[in-house]
Amino acid sequence: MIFMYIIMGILAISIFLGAYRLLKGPSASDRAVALDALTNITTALLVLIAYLSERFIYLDVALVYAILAFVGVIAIARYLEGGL
Amino acid sequence: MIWAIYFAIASLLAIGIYGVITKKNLMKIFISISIMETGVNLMLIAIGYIPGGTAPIENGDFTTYVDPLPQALVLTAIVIGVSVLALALVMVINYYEKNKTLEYRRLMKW
Amino acid sequence: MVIHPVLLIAIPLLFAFLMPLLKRAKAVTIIILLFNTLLAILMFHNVYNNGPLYEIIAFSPPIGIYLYVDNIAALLAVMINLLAFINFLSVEKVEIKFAMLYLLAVASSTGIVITGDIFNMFVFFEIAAVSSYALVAWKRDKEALEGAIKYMVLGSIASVLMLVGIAFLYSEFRSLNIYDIMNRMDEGSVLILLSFAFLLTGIGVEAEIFPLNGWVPDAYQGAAGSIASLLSFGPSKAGIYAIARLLMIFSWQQSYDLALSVGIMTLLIGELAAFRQENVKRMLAYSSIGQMGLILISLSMLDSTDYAIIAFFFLLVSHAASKGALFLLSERKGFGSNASKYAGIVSVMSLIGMPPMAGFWGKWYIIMGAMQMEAWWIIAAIVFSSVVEAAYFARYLSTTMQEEEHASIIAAYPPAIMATLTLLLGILPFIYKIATIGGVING
Amino acid sequence: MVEMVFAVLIIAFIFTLFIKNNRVASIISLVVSLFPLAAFLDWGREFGINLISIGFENTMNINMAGITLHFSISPLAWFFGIMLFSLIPPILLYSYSFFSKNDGFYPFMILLMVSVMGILLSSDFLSFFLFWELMALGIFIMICRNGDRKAMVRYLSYSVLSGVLILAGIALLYHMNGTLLFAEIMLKADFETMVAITMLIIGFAIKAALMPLHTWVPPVYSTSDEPFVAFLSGGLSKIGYYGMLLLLFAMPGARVMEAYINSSIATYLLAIIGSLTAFFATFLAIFEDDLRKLLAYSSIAQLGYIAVGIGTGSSIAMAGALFQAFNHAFFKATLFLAAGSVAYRTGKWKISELGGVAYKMPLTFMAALFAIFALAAIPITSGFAAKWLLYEAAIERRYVFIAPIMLIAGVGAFLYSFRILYGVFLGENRYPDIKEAPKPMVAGMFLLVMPLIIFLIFPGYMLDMMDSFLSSAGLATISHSPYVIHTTLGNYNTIAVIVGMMFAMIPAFLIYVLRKQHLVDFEDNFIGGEIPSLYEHISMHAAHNFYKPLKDVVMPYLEGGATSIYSSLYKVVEKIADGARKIYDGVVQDYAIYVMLFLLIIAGWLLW
Amino acid sequence: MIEDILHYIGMAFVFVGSLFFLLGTIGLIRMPDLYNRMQASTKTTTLGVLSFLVGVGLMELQWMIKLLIIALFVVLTAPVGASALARASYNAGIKLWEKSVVDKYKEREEK
Amino acid sequence: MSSETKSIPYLAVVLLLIWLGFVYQPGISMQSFIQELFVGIIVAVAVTILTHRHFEGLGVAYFHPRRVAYFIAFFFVFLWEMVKANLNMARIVLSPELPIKPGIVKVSTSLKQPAAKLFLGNAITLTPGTLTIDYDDGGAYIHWVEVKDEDMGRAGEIIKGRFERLLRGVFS
Amino acid sequence: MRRMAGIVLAALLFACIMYAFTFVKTYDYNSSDYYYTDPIEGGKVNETVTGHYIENTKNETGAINAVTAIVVEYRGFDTLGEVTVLFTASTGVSMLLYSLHQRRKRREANLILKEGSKIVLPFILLTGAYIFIHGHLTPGGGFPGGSVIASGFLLMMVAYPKYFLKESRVSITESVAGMIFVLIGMLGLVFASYFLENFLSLGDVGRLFSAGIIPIIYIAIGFKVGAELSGIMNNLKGVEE
Ligand code: NA
Ligand code: NA
Repeated sequence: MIFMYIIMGILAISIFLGAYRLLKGPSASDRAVALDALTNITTALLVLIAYLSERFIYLDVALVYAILAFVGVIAIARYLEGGL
Repeated sequence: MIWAIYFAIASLLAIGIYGVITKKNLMKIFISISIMETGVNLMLIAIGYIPGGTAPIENGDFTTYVDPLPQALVLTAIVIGVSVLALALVMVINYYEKNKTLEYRRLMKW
Repeated sequence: MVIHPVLLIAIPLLFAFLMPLLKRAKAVTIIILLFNTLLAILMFHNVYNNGPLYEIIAFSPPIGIYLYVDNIAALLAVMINLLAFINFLSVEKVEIKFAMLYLLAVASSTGIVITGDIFNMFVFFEIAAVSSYALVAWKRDKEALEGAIKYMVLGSIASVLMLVGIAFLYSEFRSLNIYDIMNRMDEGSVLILLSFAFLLTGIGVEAEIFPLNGWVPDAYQGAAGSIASLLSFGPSKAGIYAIARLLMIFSWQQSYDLALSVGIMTLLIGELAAFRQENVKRMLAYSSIGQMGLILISLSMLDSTDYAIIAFFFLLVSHAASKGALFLLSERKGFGSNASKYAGIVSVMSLIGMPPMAGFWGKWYIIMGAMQMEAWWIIAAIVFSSVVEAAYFARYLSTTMQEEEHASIIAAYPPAIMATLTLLLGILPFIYKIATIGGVING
Repeated sequence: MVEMVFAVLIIAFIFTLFIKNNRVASIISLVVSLFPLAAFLDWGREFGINLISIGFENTMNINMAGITLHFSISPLAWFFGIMLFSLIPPILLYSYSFFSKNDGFYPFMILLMVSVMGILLSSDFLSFFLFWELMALGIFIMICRNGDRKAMVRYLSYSVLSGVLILAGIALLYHMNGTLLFAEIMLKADFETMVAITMLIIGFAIKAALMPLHTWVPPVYSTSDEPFVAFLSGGLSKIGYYGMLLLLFAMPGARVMEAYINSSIATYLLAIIGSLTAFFATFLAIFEDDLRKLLAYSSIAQLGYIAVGIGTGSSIAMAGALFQAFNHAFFKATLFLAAGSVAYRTGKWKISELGGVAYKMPLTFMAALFAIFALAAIPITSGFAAKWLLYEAAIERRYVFIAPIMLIAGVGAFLYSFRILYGVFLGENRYPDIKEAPKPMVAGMFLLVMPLIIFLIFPGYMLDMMDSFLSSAGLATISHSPYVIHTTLGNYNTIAVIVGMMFAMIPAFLIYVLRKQHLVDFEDNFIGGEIPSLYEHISMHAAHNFYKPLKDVVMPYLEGGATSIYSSLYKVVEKIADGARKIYDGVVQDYAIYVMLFLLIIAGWLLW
Repeated sequence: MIEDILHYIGMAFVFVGSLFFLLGTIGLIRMPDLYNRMQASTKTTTLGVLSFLVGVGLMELQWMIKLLIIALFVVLTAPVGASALARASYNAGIKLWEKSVVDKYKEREEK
Repeated sequence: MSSETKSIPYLAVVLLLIWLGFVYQPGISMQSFIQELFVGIIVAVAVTILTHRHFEGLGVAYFHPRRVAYFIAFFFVFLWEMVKANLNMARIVLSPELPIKPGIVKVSTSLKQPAAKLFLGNAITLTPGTLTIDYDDGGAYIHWVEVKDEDMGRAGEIIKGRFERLLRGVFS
Repeated sequence: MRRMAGIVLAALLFACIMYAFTFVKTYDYNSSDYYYTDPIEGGKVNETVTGHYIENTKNETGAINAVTAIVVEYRGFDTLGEVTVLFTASTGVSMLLYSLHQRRKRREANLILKEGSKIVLPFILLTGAYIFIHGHLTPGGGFPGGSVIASGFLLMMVAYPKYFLKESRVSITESVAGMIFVLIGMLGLVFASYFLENFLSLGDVGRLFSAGIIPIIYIAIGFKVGAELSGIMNNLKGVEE
């Protein structure tokens, strides 16, 4: 269990660092990059939650999240370069 | 723990209403409303939360589930929020086309 | 004969979904609305003879949702569908999407009225609101957009507040069924009180009560005549009925006092604002606000006098029909034809409260009720607002009478039919029977 | 049978709505208007006056589930019915030529007949009110036909104020008595009854154009069609007094009321208001250049006398009031129709633009002349009898304030009558090319003059008609024979009066015969040392600024009158309204603020 | 027995994965310009996810298939996202770090 | 039937396999599995019908053992490179003086098929230190944290490593 | 001024909500405090609403997922309304964009994105289908499934400036799916006694083919939501030239 706390602690620090970049920017692209990194971390976090609650079906949440996050990042990217 | 969530809910609602009242950019107004919606969705979840409960999907081992009803309500509320946001977006696009600005201006005189 | 109120909602939804495939939007919509009107009338007949009607959906309440139709709800269903039908006749060029949105607005307004579940009511409110936003913006010009956006901002805030109210209510009762909650309601705990405040504010935006009705003038001004008309007899009336239900749930003296003071403010401010208004639709919108205040006053007397419910009914119906007619007429500068003149005068007279139009009975019973309660300020407010109302409506008539802008037959007759309805509601005997819930009114 | 009359009228109403041809519509409505008249004449036997015998039922109940409307005839209603319904046929006859097409005049005249009949026959407050408002609606639609904004706004505002006050009064009476039937309502001398009565009387006073509630009258009278104004002024304005009489003298508890009337200042107040109305309106009429407005003010003034009669409350006063009402109905209708005829031919309304019409329209002039005599209460007319009764009542009661004021107003009436006579009909012959009014119009006017002549000679018949009302109201009847009225102060003998006043006719006759000598030089046309300016020289007219010196003295006091009080009140309301309108400033963020404020305030209030 | 071993290996993977997250986000903070941040963060975190997913799969063997599918998806999409974002930023006018040695892309733009 | 069109059934098969991966869950019964398989076939075919046109022109040919072998080789090489490069990146990020020398270089490629280019680009991107920004006719533009050589050919050798050769095998 | 008002009102709202939360009681769905009364029959019933869901979802609806059971069965009417809201919004969007012809130049995406999205698209669609088909067994359902499908199309639209969905196909999908939902509700009225009542056999709980009408409705919702969201995006993108 201690192991899991450690993992969660690391994830929390990572999320904190990512969030810092997300809020600080300075450019919109920086925020997008931070967001991209954060979505990866969040996907992992969702899997971790599924593992901790021992619910196999929660993995679907992570799957859907990964898809939506990807499309979201792409949409942001295309918006930034005027492709929308 | 639950108080952190309560705090987040109240903050989201307050931030949202602050945004609606003070922002001039229409898009920001609607984003503020979305923030409020997020707050209220979270509120529904928080109210349905039962300490130690997990998702109300039967798998034999668990005896405590959280209240499933608010979750169903939140599902509905989210979809409604998205719908309204989509429509708002279109309205704003149209508004922009007509007025060439996203700044909210009063056009009608009384 | 078994009546299924759920069809009032399901059939329009089905055909709204199917409209893009069916193509013949106008014919389909007219048939559906007519069918719904007949169904509503049958339903009313049934309710009137056999008492309130329940329709369980999927599971019996409060586990599932159910529809609960009493006298007034049935009447409102008839009113909304009938007026929607008449109003739709006036639309000359029907686009498919317009017809879809129209049907959805009508079905959801009916849904608000007949549902017995608070969250379901919220969902119907959202359908009504979203379709109204789109319909208000229908003309796609600057005014329409501005009106729609304002409506949208306030409507969205309202829906958030409504949800907060529902959340508090749910946390207290762990049930969403209106009648279950009503049965278990006793003293107002903090959460219940707050829930009432949030629900009242949220629904109040839709019901156009002061000061939540900032969107009203702009939306009505921006919308096409037939849409303004729809808004005035559809969602807004359903909203005020929802407030009636709210007062039934939270039936404390405090709530009624609140409704009374808000009602009087709404009445006075609406009428005064209309008094100085030159734009016709805007004036009519303010006047609607005033009328909503009057209706709210009648609701505030629900607990104290038997007249209140009758007054409520007459005010609601008369305002719906006559304001509908006036909004339709507002599409043109002047009345032109005799039918329109007739419609204009009868509708105005009903709003002012002249017999034998239905509006008169509203004011009559509200004054009777106020007398019974010995609430003089209500009468004073009504006297004052009536005179103000008369002044601006006379001004309105004097301009519209002079302008000769002729309309096509399609556009000319629906307002006249609505006006006739107002008149008939005032003079036909059976109406009293419907309205008189208890006992003989006159010595 | 009552049902039948109503049915005929309603059918005719619907029928005439769709007839475009003026003559057909006119004939239909003329025929139809005879039905209620016949019914009322028939009902005379109930009150000891057998004129015709048809056998109309005189009660009717309409049942609408839950609500019953009760109708029956009462002596008071009968008197007013005879008065109003005999006005209508001549007016309709007149209209036959007056209008060129049927654009709503006839159907709504018929609707007004329905409403009048309903008001008069109703014996409960609900039906009374329903028909009262139907009348208000009919009048409004008539005003709408000409679409004058000021007239419409003022009329409708006043009418709704009146309606709502009456409604509130009725509701209060109902609340106290639990019934709406006239026969069951007991008026008590308590505060609430007084509030109810006050509200009702204010409501009625608006229709009766009592000052200061009269300001709707001039714009309405001056912009509507003459035949309608003739009926409005001659007939419908009396319905307000019918209401007052009904309330004060025809309800159970009238004994209480009588005691109250004798002691309280409230009705004395009515008399004072009536006399002041007569006084001020007379002056306004004197200075008015628009013929129709002059007649409007004159109407207001003349109606004021009736209020004096009701307020005084003795049987002589009541007789005087009713007599005055009856006379006014006919002479004012005649005058409006005559004015209509003049305008029909000349197209002018300004007295300063008219003149010498009598030379080409002698018949119209004859009718108008007789009406003017009645108006000015020159003793050879029935108008004198009525006013004589009123003076006498005031003197008998020792109303030291009212009697002199009425006398001054009487002199004033003479002054403006003279202006009509001189400015319109006599003087410079400005319209040498016009013709006499069409025959139906002339016939209509002469039919209206007839009753004036009848009651000139037989004032006793008039008192006969009032007797049953007076006795039912608990007042003493006045002893009389057809020619003579006996009162405490002396006898009024028609024959003597007529013979005596024949001499007064001579100057009038001379004026008419020696008309050419009256084409005066403008230099002669000033009174009191006022030097006419050079501009006035050019368009000088015999009746121009006729009473200028008097006007200069009186007008400053009149100008601060009701109209300006109302307009400043109106300005205040406008300010408040602007404030209300500014709440809706169009800024959506502000609206959001309102929503939150509302939420938080009610939340706070509820939690308190 | 084998399961226990796999479990511990899984834990190691999970731990390494989370370290990669940490690494990536540190890079996100430390790197001087957008492109370098992207270099540091996007891909390190992607590897982190992969490692994490495989680790959990080893700890809970029956979940492995679905976790691998998720991993496959992430591997396929993460570079696409990064590439799209990089080009978008370039097109949106985000400059390279001033100490950058070469910019062939700019030369191509100028062509 | 072109080789492109022949790849369509493979799309369906791959989708079905993924589907089965989705629906597999601990303790699934045989009957359930058959139901899922049945539905999966329908879904896979439906999705294939909906999307196959996008696969034409992509250069994805049918499965040949040789190609699969190349792909597997590519995959492991890629994994190895990725881990290696990530460790390198860790060194850079964690070293206090931040030893970087960034820039955008151009790298030519002999790969023709769009899918091959995609895989190459992705592989390059995922190995930290390099990031594919864009392709044009001449080759790929790559952002490189430590530019070791600005020359197109030599830089390509360093960056592409073994990927290009393996991918050529996969997509030949 | 408005800023001040905003701060004050937001603070008050915050305080109000926090104050309210101090009164929120921990819910125990076995507690008699929350026993409901039957609105039709009247009288207290010895269970709570939530308790009923937890206890009876499986045998009453055949679904494992209580949320799904509530969304599709117990409160299916809400869901019909919810679908309608989305439908309404999508209709409104297409109506309002009907007049806007955006012909602005869009930058092409790079090869990696273009080809990448082609390859990812089938995977995303498959996932979407998986999610809404298994709504009664997993946390998924029609709405997330539909959103995933729509996100697939969104990806294509974003990657290709000229990629448009055929308006007619989207609209037909929407219509048919909506029709199926309502018709199933009505069949409940015909074959059982209530609108939306589950008139099919519940089957073996936990299998794919179980829970009667729930998967059918969820599939319809999935298609409908997918079509509607895609349609909204399609419309937001502009009008096909
Ligand atoms: Na990603
Ligand atoms: Na679900």
